[in-house]
Amino acid sequence: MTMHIDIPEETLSSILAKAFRNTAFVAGFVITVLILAMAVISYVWTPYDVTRLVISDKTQGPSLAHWFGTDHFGRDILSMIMVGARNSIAVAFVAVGIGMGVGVPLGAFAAARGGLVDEALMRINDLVFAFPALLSAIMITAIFGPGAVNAIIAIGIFNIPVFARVARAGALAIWPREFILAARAAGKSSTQISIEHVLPNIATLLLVQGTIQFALGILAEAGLSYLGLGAQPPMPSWGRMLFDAQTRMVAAPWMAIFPGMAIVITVLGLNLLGDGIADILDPKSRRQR
Amino acid sequence: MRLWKTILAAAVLALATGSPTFAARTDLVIGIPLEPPHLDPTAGAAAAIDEVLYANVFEGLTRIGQNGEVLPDLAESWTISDDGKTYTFKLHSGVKFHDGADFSADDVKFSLDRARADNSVNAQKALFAEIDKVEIVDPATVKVTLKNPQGSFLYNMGWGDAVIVSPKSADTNKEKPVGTGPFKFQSWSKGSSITLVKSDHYWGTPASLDKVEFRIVPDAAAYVPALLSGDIQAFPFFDPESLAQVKDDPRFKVVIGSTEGETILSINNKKPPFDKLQVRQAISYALDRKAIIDGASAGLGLPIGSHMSPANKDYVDLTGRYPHDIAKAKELLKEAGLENGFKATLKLPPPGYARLGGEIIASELRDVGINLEIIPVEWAQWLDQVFTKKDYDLTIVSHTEPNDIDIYSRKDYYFNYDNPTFDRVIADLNLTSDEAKRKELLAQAQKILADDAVVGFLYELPKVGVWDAKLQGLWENAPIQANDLTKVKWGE
Amino acid sequence: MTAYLLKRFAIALATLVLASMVVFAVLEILPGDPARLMLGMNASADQVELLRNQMGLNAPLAWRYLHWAGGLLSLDFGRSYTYSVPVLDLVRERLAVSLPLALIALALSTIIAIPVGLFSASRRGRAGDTVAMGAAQLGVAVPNFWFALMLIYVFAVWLRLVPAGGFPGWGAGIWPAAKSLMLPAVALALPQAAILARVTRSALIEVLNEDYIRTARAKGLPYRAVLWRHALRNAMIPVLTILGLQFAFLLAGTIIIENVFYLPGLGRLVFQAITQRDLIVVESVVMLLVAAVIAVNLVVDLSYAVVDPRLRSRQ
Amino acid sequence: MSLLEIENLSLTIGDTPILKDLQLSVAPGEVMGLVGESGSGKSMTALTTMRLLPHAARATGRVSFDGIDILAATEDQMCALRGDDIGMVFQEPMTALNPVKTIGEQVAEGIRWHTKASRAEAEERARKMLDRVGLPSAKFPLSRYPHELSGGQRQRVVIAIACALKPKLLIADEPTTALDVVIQAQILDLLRDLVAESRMGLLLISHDLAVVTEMADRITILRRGEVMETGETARTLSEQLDPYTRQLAQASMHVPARAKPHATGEGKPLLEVEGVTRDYPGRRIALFRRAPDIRAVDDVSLAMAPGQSVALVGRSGCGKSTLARMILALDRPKSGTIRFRGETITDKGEAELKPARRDMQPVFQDPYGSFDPRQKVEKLVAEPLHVLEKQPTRAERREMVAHALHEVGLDQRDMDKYPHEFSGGQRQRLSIARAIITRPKLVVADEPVSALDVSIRAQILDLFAELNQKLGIAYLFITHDLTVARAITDEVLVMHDGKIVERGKTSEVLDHPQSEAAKALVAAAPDLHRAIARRMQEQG
Repeated sequence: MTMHIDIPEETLSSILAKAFRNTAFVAGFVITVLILAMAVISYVWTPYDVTRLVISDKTQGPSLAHWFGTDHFGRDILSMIMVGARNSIAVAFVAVGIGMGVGVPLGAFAAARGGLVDEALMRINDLVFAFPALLSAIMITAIFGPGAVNAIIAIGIFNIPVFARVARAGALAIWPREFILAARAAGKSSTQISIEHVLPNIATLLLVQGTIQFALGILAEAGLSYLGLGAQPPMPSWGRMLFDAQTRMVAAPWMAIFPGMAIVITVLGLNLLGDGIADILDPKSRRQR
Repeated sequence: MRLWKTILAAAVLALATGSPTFAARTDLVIGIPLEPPHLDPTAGAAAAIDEVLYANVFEGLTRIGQNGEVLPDLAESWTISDDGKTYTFKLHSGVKFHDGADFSADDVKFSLDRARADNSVNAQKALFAEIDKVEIVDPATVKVTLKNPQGSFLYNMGWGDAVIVSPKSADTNKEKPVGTGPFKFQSWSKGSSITLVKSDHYWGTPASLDKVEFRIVPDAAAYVPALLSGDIQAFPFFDPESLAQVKDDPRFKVVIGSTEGETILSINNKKPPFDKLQVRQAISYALDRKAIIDGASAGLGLPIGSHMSPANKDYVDLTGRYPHDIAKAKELLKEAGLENGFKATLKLPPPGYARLGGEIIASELRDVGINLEIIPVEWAQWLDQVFTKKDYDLTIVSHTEPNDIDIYSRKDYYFNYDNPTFDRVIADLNLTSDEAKRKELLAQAQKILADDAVVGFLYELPKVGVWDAKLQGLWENAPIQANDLTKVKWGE
Repeated sequence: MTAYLLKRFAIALATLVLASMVVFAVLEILPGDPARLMLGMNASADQVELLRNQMGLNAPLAWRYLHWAGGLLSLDFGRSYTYSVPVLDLVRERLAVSLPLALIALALSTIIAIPVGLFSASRRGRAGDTVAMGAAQLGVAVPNFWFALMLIYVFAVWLRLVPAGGFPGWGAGIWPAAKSLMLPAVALALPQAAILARVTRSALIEVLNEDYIRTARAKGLPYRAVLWRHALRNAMIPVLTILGLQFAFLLAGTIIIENVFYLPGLGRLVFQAITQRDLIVVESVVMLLVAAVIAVNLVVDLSYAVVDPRLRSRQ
Repeated sequence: MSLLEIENLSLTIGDTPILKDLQLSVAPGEVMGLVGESGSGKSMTALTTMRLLPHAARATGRVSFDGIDILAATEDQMCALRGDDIGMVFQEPMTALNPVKTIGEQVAEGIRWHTKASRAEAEERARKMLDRVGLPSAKFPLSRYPHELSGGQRQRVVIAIACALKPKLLIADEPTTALDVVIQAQILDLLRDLVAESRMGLLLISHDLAVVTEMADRITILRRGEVMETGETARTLSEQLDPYTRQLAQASMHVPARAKPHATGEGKPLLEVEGVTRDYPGRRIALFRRAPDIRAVDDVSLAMAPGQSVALVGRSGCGKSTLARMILALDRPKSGTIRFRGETITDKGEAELKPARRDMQPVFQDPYGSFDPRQKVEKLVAEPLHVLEKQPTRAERREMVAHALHEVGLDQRDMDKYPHEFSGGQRQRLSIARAIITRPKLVVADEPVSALDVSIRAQILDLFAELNQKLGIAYLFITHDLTVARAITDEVLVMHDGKIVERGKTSEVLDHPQSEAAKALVAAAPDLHRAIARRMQEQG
């Protein structure tokens, strides 16, 4: 699938000016920064200690003492969301890191080399894509035991083919450009060219895809921990909180609403950020969905 | 605009009428958490098998009633020899299996011999260990001779694993169970439901329900919506944590009963530092049973001090032995040379009492310096790692079999507990059938387990039953793992 | 055309064989012994060994792989350890739930998404577009199991219009069965519709910038005719790609929704099989799903050729 | 009353002004030429007439067509006009047709839409129209798809679509710019016949003065949205009253002053190419059968002396670019050898090629595509230094870049800017700076000026000439434009279907070509001198 890339022609200052007029970017940026701040603060301070169980004030509604109310063990839901944010973001971020770290070089290499190598990589990509992602993630966590690390690996593996495909499509659109021929005429090897010329030009594309996979990672982690395969107690996770809230929906609806909102807002923020970046830096590039 | 309104109204009406009507009903849908692996109670330990089939489809010589009492079943009456070794059972006449085969003494001999044979796959083979020989006196009379007198023999014959099967259908019971009960098997769609219908020629008082469907609902989260929407009318084992959603709803009846389930924090007695008595006692002191019951079981269930359910007549209340005392626990740890605590793992099987109880206990033990890493496991992994390979530090499980205090005397049982004096008490118990003597021995056994703090005794698993208010006849307690529907009917 | 067809078919087959090896290898290292699970707590070690032999668990690795793979071809997936019933019957029962659910969800998603995508592409930048895309943005962000919860409590518990879960089986009549699939299908369809709408919109906007659209307008066609006759068909390829991905996801990715609505679907069958270490079921069903995904991709590839003549003649 | 009358038309898109008080008129049967460099607003004039402007466009003034006020017309009225009374032909034939519809459908669609004719009737008329534009039904049935046709053939389909309903006015926006010289001549003839046949008014838009002179009765010169001059073609271009018109005309005919070719006296040839051939695999038509290989370069031999300036001319697709790439060792020939300064380079690995690369560098066609937008000029111009044995230090590197920039007439400070901060002409200067930084012996320039506007093209050709004098660099110019070859080179090689059909002194070959291909090329190439002379006779 060829990618139409019209390389933008702006200086950094004009990009920043354009950025702050782009509503999607601003909204996405603000939300993402808030969530990150919340996660970072949680290392230092949370309204209540999430590891302390106070069974006496179990399932209390939102109040001045507990803004988001308490859960079935009497723990403060706001604190758990803050610490849970740390977990969701860490899992999704590292998973995207794995996807990019392995996928992008593979894709760029396949585009540079072409021929059999390209064909082979595409077949492996098809193979990994053929496996249902969620089901395989469950198999992986079932085999190696649940936990945040295994969730990262499970989600990370399925990011690799996505980035490989995006990097390859992007690189294939750059290779026939004339400045690549000029670089070859200057005697540069295909790896040097990939690093110096190809990667910088598909960086925007990867950044945008990165935010999307980051958002999908958050959803995947929530799904896994909903099934009890993500981070284990006492480490709180949003998906787990939703699972616990389910049996108490009618009696304690706040236990489901706030973690659910946290997931929605984080994913929304990341997607808006991705849209914003795409519109600003690479208006005509068609983003992979 | 008017056209739209009529279409919308019609659609809502069509949907509404689709929901179940409430005429005088003879059908019932019961929700059960686990799906039985197969339908032959004599070839598997899974509680789910008995929950569907015991007393409904299969019957034994005797039957255990709602309060744990032994009642006559296929055996109308029996006489016991003076030395307590020979039992002569008088069988009901005119009894037929669901496939039309006649029931007679041959079936009893076949069933008992099959269960105690060497290559038998019966999960409770120990129940038949004392049987010496089974003789047919006449088609309606069977004589069973034991090697030694066994006080609990009649009770044992009431277990699900001891039901009477016909040689013709024994091998296919796993798929198409054939018994003598008031209901006969109709269909089983895997992962979804098992359906029984009224048996047309039942020897006893016929059941009042025509059709019963056991709907498999593994996820506690789905219990409440199913009840509220009328999909399922009864949950004999409801999730205590979801009670808050239904307890004030007039449409439903909440019945709290008792079970034989001792919920315990099992300890691997051979694995250091748990081999030291002070460490085990420190753990018992650190446990706050009230908080665990409130947090993991919505405040339902009685605390226990040893391996006996308060519902049992021989129960001795030893909960006072280890009151919740963090200072005492820390002191004991210091004695054991572990004043700055230690790390250990806590493996938790799927049920709610384990997963919720585990988090509370981990937090309580953390207060005395014992840092637990929680490892959730599925039943398959629990059986493999904990039960068979004993590769665990701590775990939480509820032993729901009745009268099972003798498990602490079994050789390679997963507690890794070996106490000759305790074994002797159990051995004596098995030989005596005199009630007073048995009560005294059971009290002694319970005291030893408490003193040795073999495990952390938590609470008796409550039987939380929730069903339609108009439904009558369901059991309040669960002395054995069963849903006896023979007396169940829709009242007004 | 045939060259394009055969090449895609050969690749699909190679991927399938490779996948079967990966599945078998992965499941061999799955801890836990199914025989012990079946016999429960009190069975002795030799009883477990007896059962292991009966189930052929002790046979050499290669033999078991070939036996299993051979079986796959003749649709004999072997017998399930836990249910001791041919896996094929199990799968057929579960497919009767998963397949219609996937199809209804896909249909719902497509019916909603394509018009929305078309609408906001033609009104690019104006109010209609921002609202539609804002909603799509939200749709993508909602975890479908959370949305399912909300649906249950509104439509099943409060309004009591549709059952809160469970599946009465097609035997109980088309209408009650379909009704029980309605909420799960909506819960699944929402995020997919959101994604599909965004893709349709961006594909259409891309096409509307092409030169041949200007030629068509210069021909005198009004905007609406240009959109339907020229733009839509060209935008089909990216839309088809996403539809293919979505159907594959809907078939296997519905585990959580099946759990929330306790539907006896394929996803839950595999999930329970994993927890009960029922290797034969896990292997067979995962292979079935992988084969389905590969087949769907093949169909999508072929549909490219139908939509775009350039692919038909290309090597 | 003329067919199309445009009076003081002003147009802005967003807040950028495009047209200011434009005056233009086209009479029935008359060909009006609209000439201007890129960015002069000529295409926008056409789109305003067709009312196909982007949302943010605001037009004021009067545009009347056949008595109808275009600016005030409703969209439905415009839809009735477009394709029926006003036809339009666009610049880029490769993307002008809908790839997923057959050519028959796309021609018939306009007919059915306007005349409500039946499907069969519309297809019948479409068939006739395609024959009329030179696409006979034998080779071009209605069921063919655009991707099965060449650029020229697709432009004929676009013309068929525009003229299917005998419009009163035909607007042609750069109809032949993207086409090969020979095909360009054929398309222009077709347009001339169609216009004459049904007395259509033709508004011909182009940046090529020679093309407009050959075709147009009257001419309007446009610069930055303002009309500089308008009038009879011959008189306007010969009298050149307006200074901008004079500058434009002279730039088109400019020939840089070249002193005696830089004789080096070194006997050894700089470049020797012997018997080089290169094939491309044919398209796969069936499972195991593939169309026969296409021979792009067929047994070509040539030699170049140091300091020599040689042109390689031919129609597009004749293999000249492929040959250039093989000379630059960016592509390997199937057979034959290439020796550069005595060293054969066709069999060497990338590492061994480094010394050869030091002495030969390329210059490319597209000023916007030949620079990586993410890097500063300093790094881009210094890229060839990568080939040097001893890598220069950062300071030495900056000094060499500064020197190269100075030689091509750019400022040292430009070193820290990004490529997008330069105009097209300046970028081509950067491209040349990059080529000469390693003091190469040979520069291979592939269509170096064809993407530039006329006035800038002249400056760049001067720069090439100057560098040849000063640095003794040999040039191999690849071009389809004979005026460029004539202006800058001593020798010329004419290529056709992969073979070199004629070679010799540039002026001799181009004034009286011998081979068939060279003759066709010279005849078809628009030449401003010839066009003005012929136009003068007609208009007296």
